[in-house]
Amino acid sequence: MNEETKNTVDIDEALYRPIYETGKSFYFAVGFLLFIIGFTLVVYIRQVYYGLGVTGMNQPVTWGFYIVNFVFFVGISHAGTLISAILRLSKAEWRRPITRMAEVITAIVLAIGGLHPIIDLGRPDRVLNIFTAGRLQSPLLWDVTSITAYFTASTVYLYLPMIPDIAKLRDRGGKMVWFYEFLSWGWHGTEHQKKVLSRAINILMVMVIPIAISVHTVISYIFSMTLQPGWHSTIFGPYFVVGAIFSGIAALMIVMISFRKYFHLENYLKLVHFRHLGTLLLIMSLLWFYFTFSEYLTGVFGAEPHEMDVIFYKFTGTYAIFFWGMVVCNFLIPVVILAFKKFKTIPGILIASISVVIGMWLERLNIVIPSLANPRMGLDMGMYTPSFTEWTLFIGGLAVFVLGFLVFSKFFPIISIWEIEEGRKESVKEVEKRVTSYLPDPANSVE
Amino acid sequence: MKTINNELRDKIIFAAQLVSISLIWLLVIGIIFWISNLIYLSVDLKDSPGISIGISLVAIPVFITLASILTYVFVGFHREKKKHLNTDSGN
Amino acid sequence: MNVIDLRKTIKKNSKRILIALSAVIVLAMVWEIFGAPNAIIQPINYNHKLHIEKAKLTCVDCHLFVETMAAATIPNIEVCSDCHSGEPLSKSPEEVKLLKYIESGKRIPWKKIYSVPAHVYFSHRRHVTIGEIKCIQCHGNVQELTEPASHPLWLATMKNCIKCHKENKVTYDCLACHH
Amino acid sequence: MEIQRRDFLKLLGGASGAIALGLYGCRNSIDVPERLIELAKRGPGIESWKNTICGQCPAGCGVSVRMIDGIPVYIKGNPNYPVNRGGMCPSGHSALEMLFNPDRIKNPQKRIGVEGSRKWEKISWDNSLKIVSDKMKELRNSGLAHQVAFLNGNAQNGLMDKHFAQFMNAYGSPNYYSFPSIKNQTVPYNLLQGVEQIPAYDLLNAKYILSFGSNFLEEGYSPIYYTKIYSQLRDQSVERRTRLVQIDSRMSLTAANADRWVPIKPGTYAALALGVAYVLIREELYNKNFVQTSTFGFNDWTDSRGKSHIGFMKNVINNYYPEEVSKITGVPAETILQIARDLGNNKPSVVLGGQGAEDNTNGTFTQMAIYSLNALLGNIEKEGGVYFVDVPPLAELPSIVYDEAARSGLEKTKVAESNDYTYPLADFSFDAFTKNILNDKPYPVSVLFIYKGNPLFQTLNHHEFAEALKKIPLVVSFDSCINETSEYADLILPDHTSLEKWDAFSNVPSVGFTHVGIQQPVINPLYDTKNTADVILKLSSMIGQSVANALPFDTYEKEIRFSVEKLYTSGEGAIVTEGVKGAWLEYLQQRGWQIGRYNSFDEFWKLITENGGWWNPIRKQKKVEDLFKTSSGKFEFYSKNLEEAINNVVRKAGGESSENMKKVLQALNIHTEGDAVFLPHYEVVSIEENMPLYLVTYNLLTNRDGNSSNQPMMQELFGYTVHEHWNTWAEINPVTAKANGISDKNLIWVESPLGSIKVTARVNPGIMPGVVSVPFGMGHTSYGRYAKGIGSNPVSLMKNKYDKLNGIPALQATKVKISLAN
Amino acid sequence: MPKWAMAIDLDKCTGCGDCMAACKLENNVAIVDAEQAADDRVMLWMDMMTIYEGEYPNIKLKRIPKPCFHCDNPPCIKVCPVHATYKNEEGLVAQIYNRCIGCRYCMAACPYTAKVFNWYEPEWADEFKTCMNPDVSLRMKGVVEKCSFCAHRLQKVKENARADDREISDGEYSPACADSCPAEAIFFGDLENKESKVFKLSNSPRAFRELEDLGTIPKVFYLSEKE
Repeated sequence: MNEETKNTVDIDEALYRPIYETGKSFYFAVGFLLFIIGFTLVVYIRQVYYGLGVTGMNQPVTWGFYIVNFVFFVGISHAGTLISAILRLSKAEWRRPITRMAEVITAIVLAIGGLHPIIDLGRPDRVLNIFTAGRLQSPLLWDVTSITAYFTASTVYLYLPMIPDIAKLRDRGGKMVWFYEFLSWGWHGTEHQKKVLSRAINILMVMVIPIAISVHTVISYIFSMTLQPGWHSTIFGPYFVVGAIFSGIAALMIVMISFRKYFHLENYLKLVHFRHLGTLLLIMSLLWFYFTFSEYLTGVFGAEPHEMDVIFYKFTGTYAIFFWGMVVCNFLIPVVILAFKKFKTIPGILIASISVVIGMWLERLNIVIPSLANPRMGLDMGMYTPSFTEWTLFIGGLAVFVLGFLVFSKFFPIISIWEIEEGRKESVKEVEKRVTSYLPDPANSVE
Repeated sequence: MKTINNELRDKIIFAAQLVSISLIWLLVIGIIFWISNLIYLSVDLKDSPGISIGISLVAIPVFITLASILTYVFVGFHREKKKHLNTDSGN
Repeated sequence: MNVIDLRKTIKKNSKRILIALSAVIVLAMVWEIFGAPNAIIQPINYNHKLHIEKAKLTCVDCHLFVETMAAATIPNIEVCSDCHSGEPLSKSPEEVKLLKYIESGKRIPWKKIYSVPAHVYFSHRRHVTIGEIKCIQCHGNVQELTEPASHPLWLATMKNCIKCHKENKVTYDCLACHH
Repeated sequence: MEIQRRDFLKLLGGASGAIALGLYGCRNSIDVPERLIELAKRGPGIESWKNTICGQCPAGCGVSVRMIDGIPVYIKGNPNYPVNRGGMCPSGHSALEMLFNPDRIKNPQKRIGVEGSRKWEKISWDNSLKIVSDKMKELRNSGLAHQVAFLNGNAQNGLMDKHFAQFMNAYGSPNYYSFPSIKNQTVPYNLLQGVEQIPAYDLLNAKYILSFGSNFLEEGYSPIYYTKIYSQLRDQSVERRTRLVQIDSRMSLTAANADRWVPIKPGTYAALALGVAYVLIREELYNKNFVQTSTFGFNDWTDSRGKSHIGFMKNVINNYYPEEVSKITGVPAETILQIARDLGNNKPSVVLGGQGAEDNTNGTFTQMAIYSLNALLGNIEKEGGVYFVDVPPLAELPSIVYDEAARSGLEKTKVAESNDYTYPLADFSFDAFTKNILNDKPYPVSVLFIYKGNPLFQTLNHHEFAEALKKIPLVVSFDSCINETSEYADLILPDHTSLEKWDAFSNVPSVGFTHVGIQQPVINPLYDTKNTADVILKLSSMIGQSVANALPFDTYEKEIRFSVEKLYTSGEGAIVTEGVKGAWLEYLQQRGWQIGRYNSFDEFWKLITENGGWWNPIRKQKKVEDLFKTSSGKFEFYSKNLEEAINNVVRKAGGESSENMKKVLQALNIHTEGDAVFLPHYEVVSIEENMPLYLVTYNLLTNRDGNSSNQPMMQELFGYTVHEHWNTWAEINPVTAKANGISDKNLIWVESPLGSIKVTARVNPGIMPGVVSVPFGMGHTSYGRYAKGIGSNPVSLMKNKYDKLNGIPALQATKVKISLAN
Repeated sequence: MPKWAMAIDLDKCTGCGDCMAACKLENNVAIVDAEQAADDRVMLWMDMMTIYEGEYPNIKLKRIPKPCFHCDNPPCIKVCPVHATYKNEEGLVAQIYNRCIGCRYCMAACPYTAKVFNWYEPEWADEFKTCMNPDVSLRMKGVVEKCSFCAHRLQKVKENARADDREISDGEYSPACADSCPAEAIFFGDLENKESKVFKLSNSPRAFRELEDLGTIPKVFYLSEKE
C-alpha cells in the first residue's frame, strides 16, 4: 500500500515535503524551543511558589506584561480565522494558500493568549472558583466564555477544511496512518461528503466572524467597562478589533514569509499574495490611525482632568517613548512601505509586518499601563518595570507559538492541498462564470 | 489474520472517533451546566442575574451550534461511508 | 518489551483489565461511603453521662464560655480540679490519670474535634444565646456518651453551615463569618 | 476469556492500596482535625483591657491595651486620660512591636571583645549586678564616688528621674544628667520670667495663634494633647474660628494645618519676632497696662550706679523695622505688618516658639524674642495666653542622710560643667560632657550608666562620644534593645518595655494642667529583663549604707505607691474617669469636694491603676512673686539673670573688663554688644561652610526620636506623608530642584563638609527655596534587623554646633549642597 | 437595614497618620520590607493623600485620609469574577480572601485605588505572630484586600446588642481609625438613622465625596470648608 502511494508523484509534492523530510535543524529548533519552554515553566512554577511578587507589578500598576500579552496574543489570533473567513466568504481566489496558515495561527496563539489570565492570577490554585462560584456579570468571565467559544470554533474551523488533506495523508501511508485515519473521519471525497463539508464550512464561516469580533470586543470591555481614564471609552470595542486584525495580518505575513523561505514555497506564496495582504495591512493601518486619532481627540477635546493626566503621561511622561514608538511602528513605517510600490517587496513587507507587530504590542502596553500608573486620587504616579520573570514568560509564550507551528507543520500540510487542487481544477471556470455574472449583460440583451 | 486485524482496527478507530465527538458534547453540556449554575448563584445572591442570563442566551446556542456542526459532519461522512462500504461489499 | 508486544498484551488482556478497573472503582466508592475516618482517642476517657447524671453538671459548668464567648472552651485541669483534688471520687482508672495531670500541673492534651479554620469566625454565644440552638443539634446526644466522641457528629464545612443558615432563615452574608 | 483469580487479586491489592493512600490524605483534611490542633492551642479568646501609659515617647499619653487571653493585641488611646483623651499617634500603636520585638535583649549581656564588636555573652543578673556594685562600692570607699555618671535619655517627666537622682545623690555623685534636658529648654523663660518650666499655651481661648517654628502638632512635647485642642478649635459647631499662622522654613504638619504658612530663612526667627514687636510698638497695639505695671526694661532705664541703659522699645525701634527684617528673614515686609496687626487686633492672641526657633546657635535669644511678644501682648497667666502649670502634690522621696563619701563626692564639680566660658546656663551640655571625659577634666569617669536614649545616634558629636565611651572602664546600658550606644557598653542590663513595667509620669511639659499617669505592666515580662528602677533599688541595697536608706523600697511599685499616696491625702484633683470634665471638677472642688468615691488609699490606688491616672485641671491662683521670679519681680525685657550669668563667666575669665567681656561674648557666640546683649535680640547664625543650601531636620510622628526604628510598622509608615516607606527623603522646593537638575524621586547626595548621605529627593512646594529638609530617625547602624542599614541619618552631616548659652544642639545651622546620584 | 458610612472632617484632621497605624494594627495588615516598599507594594488599608495647592509661598497642603469608600455603587464588585468582593445588605463592600483568585481586576477597576494586593506571602517574625488580632483572619499571598470598615467589630457589636436585646446605638460600632483619631475627625455610623452624627454630617453643606461625578456614591464623606 505504501509503495503504491509513493509512486504517485503529486504535483503539490512540495507541500508534503515538510512532513516527510525532517532535517537536523528541525530537531535542533524543537530542542531549543523545548528548552526555552522548560525554563519558562520553571520560572512560572517559581512565580506560583513565591507569589506574584516576582513580577514587576506593584500597587497602582496592578496589571503588567501578562495582561498586555494576553490582549496582544488574542489580538494576533484574529489573523487567522477572521481573515480566512472573510476571504473565503468573499470568494477571493488568492486566499487558497493562505487560509490554513491563518487558521493555525489562531488556534495556537489563542491557546497561548488564553492562558495568560491564568498566569496572571495571584492564586492559580483557585482558578476552579470560576466554575464553582463564578460571576457571569464580570467582563472577565465574558472573556472566558467568548475565548472558549472562539477557541472551539476556530479549532473546528481549522479542522474541518483540513479533513480532505488528512485523508490524503492517510492514503499516502506512512508511520502514523492510524492517526490520520482517526482524524480523517472516513473522508473519501464522495460528492455527498463534499456537500456536507462545504455546507459545514459555510455555516462556520458565517459563525466565526461574529465570534471573533466578539472576542476582541469583549477583551476591550475588560478595560472599557471600568471607570478608569483612558479605558472608559465606547470606541474600544471596534478599536481593539481593528487593532487585532491589523496585528493579525502582520503576524500572518511574518509566518508566511518565513515558511516561504524555509520550505521553499515560493511557488505557492507569490508576491501577489503579499501585495494583496499588504494592501489590506495598509488599509488597517490607516483605519487604526483613524481610531487612535478619534480616541485621543475626544480625550483631549473633552479635557476631563484625569483623562488629560493619562493622555499627557502617554505623550510626554515616562511612557512617551513607547507611545511615539507605537505611532511610528503602526503608522509611519507601514504606510511609507506599503503605499509605494517600490518598497512593497517581500523584504519591505516583512519589515512593515514586524514593525506592526511590535507597534501593536506597544499599543497594548500603552493602553494597560499608563491608565493604571496615574491613579486619580492625588496619589503618586506608579512606575512599572517588568521583571525577569515576566520577560521569560513572554519569550516562553513566543517559543510555544513557534514550536506549535513547527509541530503542526510536521503533521499537517501548511498549505491546503485540496483547496489548491480545487482551485486548479474548478475555480478558473467558476471565476470566469462569476465574473461574467458581475459584468453587465451585452447591450443587445436589454430590451 | 490481516483482515481481522484491520476490522478490529477500524472498530477501535471508529470508537475513538465516537468518543471524541461525545467529548465535544460533554464539553458543551459542561459549559451549559456551568453557566446555569452561575445563573442560579446570581439569582440566589441577588447579584444582577439579568446580565448572566443575557450572556447565557448568547453563549449556549453558540456552543450547541458548534457541536452540532461537528456532529453533522461526522454523521454525514459516515452515512456516506457506510453506503460506500456497502456498495463495495456488494461488488 | 517493545511497543508492539505491549499492544499485544493489552489486547489479549483487555477484558481482564476492564474488569479490574471497574472493580477498583467500585471498591473506591465503597471505601468512600463506608470507610471509617480515623477515630480520635482522647488522653482521658471522659464519661459525659456519668458527670451529667451523677454529678448533676450541665454543659456550661465545664464548658464555661458557651453562652458568653465565641469559644466554648474545653475544660482543663483548672476546671477539673474544682471537684477532683486529692482523694479520687471513684474507682475509675481514668480519674487516676486525671489526678496525675492535676498533681503535676500539666495540662490535659485534649484533642479538639470540632473546630473551624482560622478564616472563619464562629461564636458559640451567637448560636447558643442569641440563636437559641441546643448543643445537641451540632454535638449530638453527648449526655448519653460514656466515652468521649471519637468523631464529630457534624462537620463545620461551609456547605453545612450555609444549609442550616438557609433552613433557619439566618443571614448567610459572607461577612457574618469571614472577616 | 478466562480471568485468573490470582491476577485479579494482585491487581486489586495494588490499586486499592494506592487509593487508600490517596483517600487517607483526603480524610485527614475533611474530618479529623489534626491540623486544627494548632488552633486549639489558641486560648478561649477572652478579651480584657488594661490602662497604662504609653512609653514610646516622652508625651506620656494614656493608653488602653486590648488583650486576648492575656496577650496584648491592640492599643488605643485611653479615652479618660486627659492628655490624649482617647487619641493616639502612629508611634503609640506600634508599642506592641517594641514589646514583641524579635531583637530585644533577652538576658543581661556582657561584652566580649572590643567596643562595638557586637560580641556578647549571656550573664546572670546576680553576677552582672555584683560587677556593678563591687565597682561602685570600691569607688565610693576610695572617695571617688563622683566618678560615676548617669545619663538618663528617657526625657519622660516623672518619678524615674527623681528615683535616679535620689540614687546618685545618695551615692555621692553630682553627675546625674537627663538628656535632652528639659531644663535647657526652660532657659529663655528663666531669663525673662525666672521660671524653670516650659509654659503651656491656652490655645483654646485664643483668637489668633502665631507660631514661630513651633511644630506643636508633630514635634511638641505632647503632640496629641495639642491635636485634640486643634481639633476643638476647628470644630464647626463652635462659633469662633481661631486663626493659626505658622512661621517655619518647611511646611511642617503644623504649617500644613495652619491658615497661613510663612516661610522663613532658618535661624532668623528672632528678627521676625522683633520686627513684629516693632509694628506692635509703633502702632501701639501692645498691652500698655501690662508693660507698664509688670515688666522691666521696656523703656530706657538707669541703674543704681547711674548708668543709663537702652530699653527693649528703643532697641526694637532702632534695629528691627520691617524692611530690614524682611531682608534678614526673607519674609516680605507686608506680611510682617499683616501678621503684627492681626496679632495686635485679634486679642487674645498668643505667640508660640518652638523647635525651628530653638534648635539653632541663637536659640536662647530667639526664644526670648518670641516670648517677649507674649509679654508685649500681656499674655502672661491670662486666658488665651501663656501660663505655667502647678507641680502635682506627689510625695518627695525620703530625705537623704548624706555620709562622708556622699558629701565629698557631691562637692566636686560636675563633669558636664564646661571648662571654658561656654554653656553658663545649660543644665546639661552634651558637648562639654563629651569633651571633659575625653580630656579627663576635671576628673576621669569610671562608671557610666546610660538609661534609654541613644546618644551615638542622636547627638551631633557622636564620633567624639564614641571615643569617650571607649575611655570609660565600665559602661552600663539599660535598654531593651541593642542600639548604637549600647554596642559600646560593657554590660547591658535589659530593661522592660513600657508595657511590662511600673512607672509614674507627671506633668508632661506644655500640657495645660497638673496630671499624674501610672504606667503598669499589662503582661508579665516576656524575657529575663528587669525594670531599671528595680535594678537601681537592688544596687542601692547592695551598696548599702546611706544609699540603701535613701531608697527604702522593696520594689519600684511600692515607691510609686508611696509617691502617689500624697495625691490621695492632698484631696486635690481627681482620678481620671469618664465624664469628669474640667468645669465640673472645678465646680465640685470649689465646694471642697474630693472627687471620686474612695474611702481609703487602697481604693484610690485600685482606681488610679484601673483608670490610668490622676489630674487636676484647676490652677492655683498665683501671686505676682510666684509669677515673676526675677530679681525685679517683674517680667524682665532686660534680663538681669542673663547679665549676672555672663558677668559670672567674665569674672571667671579674669575679672570684669571690656576685654574679658569681649572674649566671653565671643565664646558664647554673641556678636551683639552693649545692652542689647541682655535684651531679646537677633543674633546672626555664623555658618562657615560655603554651601548653597540650609539643612533642616525634624522629627516625624512616626519616629519621634529615632527610637521607633526597630518597629517595622513605624519604618513602613515613616514617610506616609510623601509615600516614602522604609526610606529617608529630602524635601526640596521645585526652584531648588530645577537649579540642581533634580526631579522628583531622584536619588540625590546631600553633602556637607562632614560627609554625605544618599536620599530620595521629593520635590514639592512645601519648603522654602534654598532649604533642604531631611527627617531624623533613620540611618541606624545597629538597633536590630528592622533599623540597621535603612535610610540615612541627617545628623551625621551636622557640625558640632550648639547654642552656647543653654547647650541645645543647633540642628539648623548646617549648610549643604545637593547633587544627583546615579 | 442600617447603612454604614464614614465622615472625615478634613478641617479637624491634622494628617497625623494615626488612623493608618491603628488600621494596620487592628487588621493584621502585612508589613512589607524595604525592598518591597521601594517597589510600591506597601499595603495600606487607610492611605493618606497629600495634595499641594496654590503657588509658593501661598500654598495649602491638604492631607486626606483615604480608606475604602464602600461605594453604594461599587465599580469593583461588578468586575469580580468569583464573588470575592461584594456589597452586603448593610452597604459594606466586603472582600472574601479565601474566595479571591487574585486577578486584581477589582484593583484596576477601583477609581480610588483603595485595594492592595499580597504580592508575597505576608511574613512576620515569630514574636509578632503572637500579637495578631484574632478577630481578623490573616491573608495569604496572591489575594486582594482592603479596608473592611472593621466589619469584625460590627459582628461583635451586633452580637452584644442582640444578646442584650437592643438596637445598636450610634457610635457603638466604629472602626479602629475612627476610634483612635486624636483629632476626632473621623465619624462613623448609620446613614439610615436620622439621629446619627454621620447622617447629620453627611447633610452638612461642607460635605462632599470624592469623584462624585463617577456615580459610585461613596459612603465616605469628607467635610471641608474650602470645597
